[in-house]
Amino acid sequence: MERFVSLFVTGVAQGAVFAVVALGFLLIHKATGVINFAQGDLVTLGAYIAIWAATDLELPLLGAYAVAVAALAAVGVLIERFAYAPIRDRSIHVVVISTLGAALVIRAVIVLWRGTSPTRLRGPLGFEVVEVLGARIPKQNLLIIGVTAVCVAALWLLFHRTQFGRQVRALASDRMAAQMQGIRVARMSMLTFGLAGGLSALAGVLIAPTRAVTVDLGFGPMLYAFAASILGGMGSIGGVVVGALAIGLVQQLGGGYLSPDYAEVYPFVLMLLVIALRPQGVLGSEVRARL
Amino acid sequence: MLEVRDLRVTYGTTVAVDGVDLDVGGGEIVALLGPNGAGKTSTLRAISRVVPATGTITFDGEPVGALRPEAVARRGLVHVPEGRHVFPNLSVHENLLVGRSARDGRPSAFEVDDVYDLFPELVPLRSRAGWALSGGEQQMVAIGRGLLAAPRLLLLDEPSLGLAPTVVDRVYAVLTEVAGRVPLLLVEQDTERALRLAARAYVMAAGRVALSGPAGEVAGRDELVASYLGRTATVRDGA
Amino acid sequence: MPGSEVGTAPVAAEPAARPARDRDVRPPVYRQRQLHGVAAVAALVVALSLGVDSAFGHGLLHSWLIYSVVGLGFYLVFSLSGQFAFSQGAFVGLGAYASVWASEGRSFAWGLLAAVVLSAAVALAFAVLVVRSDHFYFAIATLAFSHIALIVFRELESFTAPGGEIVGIPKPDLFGHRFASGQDLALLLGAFLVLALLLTALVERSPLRREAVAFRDNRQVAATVGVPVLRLRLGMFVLGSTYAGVAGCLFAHTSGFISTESFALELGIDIFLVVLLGGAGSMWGPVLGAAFVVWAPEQLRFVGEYRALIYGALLVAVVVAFPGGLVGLVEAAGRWLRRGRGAVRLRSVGERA
Amino acid sequence: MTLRAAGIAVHFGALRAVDGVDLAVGPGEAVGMVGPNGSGKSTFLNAVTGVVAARGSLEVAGRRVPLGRPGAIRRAGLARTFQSPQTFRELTCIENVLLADRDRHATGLAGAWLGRRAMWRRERRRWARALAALDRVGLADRAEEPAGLLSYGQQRMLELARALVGEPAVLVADEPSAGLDDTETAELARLLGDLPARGVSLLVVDHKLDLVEQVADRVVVMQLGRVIADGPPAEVWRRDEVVEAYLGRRGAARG
Repeated sequence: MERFVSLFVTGVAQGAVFAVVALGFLLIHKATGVINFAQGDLVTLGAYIAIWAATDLELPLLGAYAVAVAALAAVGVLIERFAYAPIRDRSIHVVVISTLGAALVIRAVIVLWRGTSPTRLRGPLGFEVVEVLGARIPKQNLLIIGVTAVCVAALWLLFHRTQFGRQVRALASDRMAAQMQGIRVARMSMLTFGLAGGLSALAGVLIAPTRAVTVDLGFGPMLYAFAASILGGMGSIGGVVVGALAIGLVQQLGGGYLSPDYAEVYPFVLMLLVIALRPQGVLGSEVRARL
Repeated sequence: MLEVRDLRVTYGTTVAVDGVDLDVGGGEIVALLGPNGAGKTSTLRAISRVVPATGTITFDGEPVGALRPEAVARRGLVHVPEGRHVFPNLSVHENLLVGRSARDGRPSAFEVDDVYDLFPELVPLRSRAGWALSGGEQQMVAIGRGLLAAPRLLLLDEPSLGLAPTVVDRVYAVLTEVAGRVPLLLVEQDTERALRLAARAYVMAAGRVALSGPAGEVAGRDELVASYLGRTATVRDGA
Repeated sequence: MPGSEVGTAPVAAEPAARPARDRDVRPPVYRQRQLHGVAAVAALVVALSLGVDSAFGHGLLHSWLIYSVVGLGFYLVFSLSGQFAFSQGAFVGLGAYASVWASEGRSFAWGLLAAVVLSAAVALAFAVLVVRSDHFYFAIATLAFSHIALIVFRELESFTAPGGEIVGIPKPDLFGHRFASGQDLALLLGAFLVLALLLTALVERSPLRREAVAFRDNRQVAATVGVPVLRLRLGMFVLGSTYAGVAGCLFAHTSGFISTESFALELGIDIFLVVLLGGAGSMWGPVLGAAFVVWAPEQLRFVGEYRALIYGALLVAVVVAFPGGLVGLVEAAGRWLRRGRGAVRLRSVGERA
Repeated sequence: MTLRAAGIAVHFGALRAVDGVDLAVGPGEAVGMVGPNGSGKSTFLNAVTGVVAARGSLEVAGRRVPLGRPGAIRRAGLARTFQSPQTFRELTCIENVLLADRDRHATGLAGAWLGRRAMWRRERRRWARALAALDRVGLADRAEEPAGLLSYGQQRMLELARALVGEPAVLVADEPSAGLDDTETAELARLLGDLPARGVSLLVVDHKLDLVEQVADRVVVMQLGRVIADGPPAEVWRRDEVVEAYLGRRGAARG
């Protein structure tokens, strides 16, 4: 039982981080139709900026987090300006490759700036644990789950209860009609890239305390976020969150009860099965990707 | 209010609009008629800048020919497109709210509640998603969304397209009701209804204006029927 | 030459279908000179393998030849039939491990055979599994596939080795000859590249090319005119992935050392660079692109650790500013030269008038 | 029957674009289909050519063909052209036509690598047929130019050549005259008018009623996803429901 509870909570926490990454990715995809392959490296960069702000600038941890989120929002806007806006009307292949190039640049910058040796980022709760049904759960995991829940709720409200959110969704479903309604598409696209950058940084600072921080930190979460989006049918916030939690749980429970060597594989096997059997996603109805 | 001079739209090597001049005065209802492929929709799209065109377009004394489509909409030149283009993933209510994006601080003659008064059919559908609406309901949402943008001129593209006659009656009843408050440039295949609503009309054939004048006069001309039945040659001779 | 009999053959006897005026019956695509190009590459490889005398130079030459084969395969999958696949690097790895596994205690030929069979079979099984997915879903599925493959290489020790690291792989031997020297290896790899080019050229000079291009441009319309889109899609994917498998086999036996690192994301990025930098519009693109990807880092050595940064920026710059890649630049230069000559002629006509 | 479609229905969400349409076209028959914009004509064509998912049943040249399989439908003998011409711009004109040839022998890898001799032999015949098809629409001179360089009207003609190359049992043309000028339309009418005599049945959707009258012996009128009239043109134009739905009351005066 303890083992199950422990694996379950870890799975939910990991899934929650994937959900935050996936939401950023979904945001850009919905507003612009683009798949942003730089999302993973934005997560990594966010964690490194937080480490820099906490150690070199000696800011308090929450201040460091805020710096990371703000900086990554700016980086998101830069990517939009340099790697997306100039080629918006070109083939989707070109746009995807351009985001890949942006990912490569970010990765190179991180290596130049912080080197390749692994570092750590403290969590605000240190290594404290709490006992739940006999299982020792790191408080960081509960923090991740809590922050993600708040974040998802805030995003949901933003999308469904504000004019900005309605405009993003309008833009996502019909670009031309959105323009005819006076929605400023260029500004919206910058804003969504910025918001997605901030979300990546948040995912970075949440996940960094649970593992060693290397330049590959964000790559796995990005892949799982892709998988989560596919499970969720590339559609709603709810679908993506459910998909991400499923990914986290499959990974942890599979790793715990089957073979830990292949823990990383199970989510992708699940995803490939979904693609094979129900290409529009478990919860999705219709796919409107531009790729 | 709206002045279009020598408008040309080409797709590749096809000339869709071939030197059209067109005026809409303040408070006027103008119909733009003609058969399929005559260039009506392209003319409208060129005015709202969603397709590239040459020529000059002046709105309220200001040139708008170089603006982005969203900027044109924000000046109050609002386009209700052919095929309605209701946002499929937004509810009826949200579609209407998005319509307010183009106001840019202008006072609006219509608020969301006014649209529900005009189209009481939409009230029970408030939270239904756009994709789940029938064609007629979508047309009502599209018109309502256009009215909420505080339009100074509403460009309406084929509001009767693909709708059952009773629904067309409803849509035209509402258009008649708002006609006094919002100037309209109406593209329509249903000649008769359009001419009943409009004060003036232009008839297009093969990318050019073949005929124009007060609605009553246009309705009496044989060229109108001829252009609809594909006898474009007759129209050109007359033009 | 397979196509040589065409020029002299008479028009097929179908009186009703006979066009009004007499004309040559060869479609223009079959008039292209791919086979001359293949011969030129073969000559270049021989010249380089004889001319290069340093181990370092041979290393670069080997990398170029292997990258070219991988790139050619990706040309078939990505450029010609428009399938956005991240799996090419994984198939290089699969070929590498399969060939080491099968050739252990046996000859290189067994390894090569295993690489071909296994990469083709796995590619087919994967493509059939995800056949209902399109575009973005397919891209993500291939990304997941390559991630799974890497983990399997690392963990499935009975097939690979502990941690996926294998050292001391013997140099290839064929027909009783062991290709141990740099020069021998260059000639062997060159032979494989020429074979790959030849097979690609034959596809380019066949109805398959037009069907692949039609499929890439608009698969729905292609289906309505009767192009067998499913067969085409699976066939091109399997073919291109098999090229990658063969290249992996060659890589393992040339370098003598493989680890999962060799087939990680960096390889995937390099493959994109090879095809895009070279120019996705032509089968010569990957050959030029591979030369650049192998040669440029050595020239960029003085920039040291900024290399990766420059690479990424280059990738963005190429797709933004030079969509045609190196081949496009060469063609543009050719057009410019021709136009220059044309302009001179025009002017002289004007003077006379 | 050359083409028999029964109970064809297409739904987009709550919208019934095509609502149970039955249509049969006999051998050598030419049928025109008209109706207001948005009445479901194009969607019906997309359904019977397999481009959109639909319910119902389909028979081409006396054989049952599953819906939703565009390739199988084309190979069974139903060819089509599109509302806006869909040519492959990067391929040459003749390659565009070659794609649609019914003889598919030696077009795969086996032909490219092993059966080169058979491939060339077949290809020469395909080439001659394609050239003849291009000649019929007046494009033989442009055979080796990329289709992207053609004018709009020529692209329509190229599409027609591509549809006709395999001697299909039935040609389905979606607004073939859209965007054509008068001389081009006349040429098109001549080409389409010749088809029934050559054994190709015709189903043509168009807004130019002149053209429809000229080529079709029977007219089907659609409205709101259903067939509301079916018969000889002169008779159909006089029916009240057709006048109401399509021509407008004034249009009736002309008859």
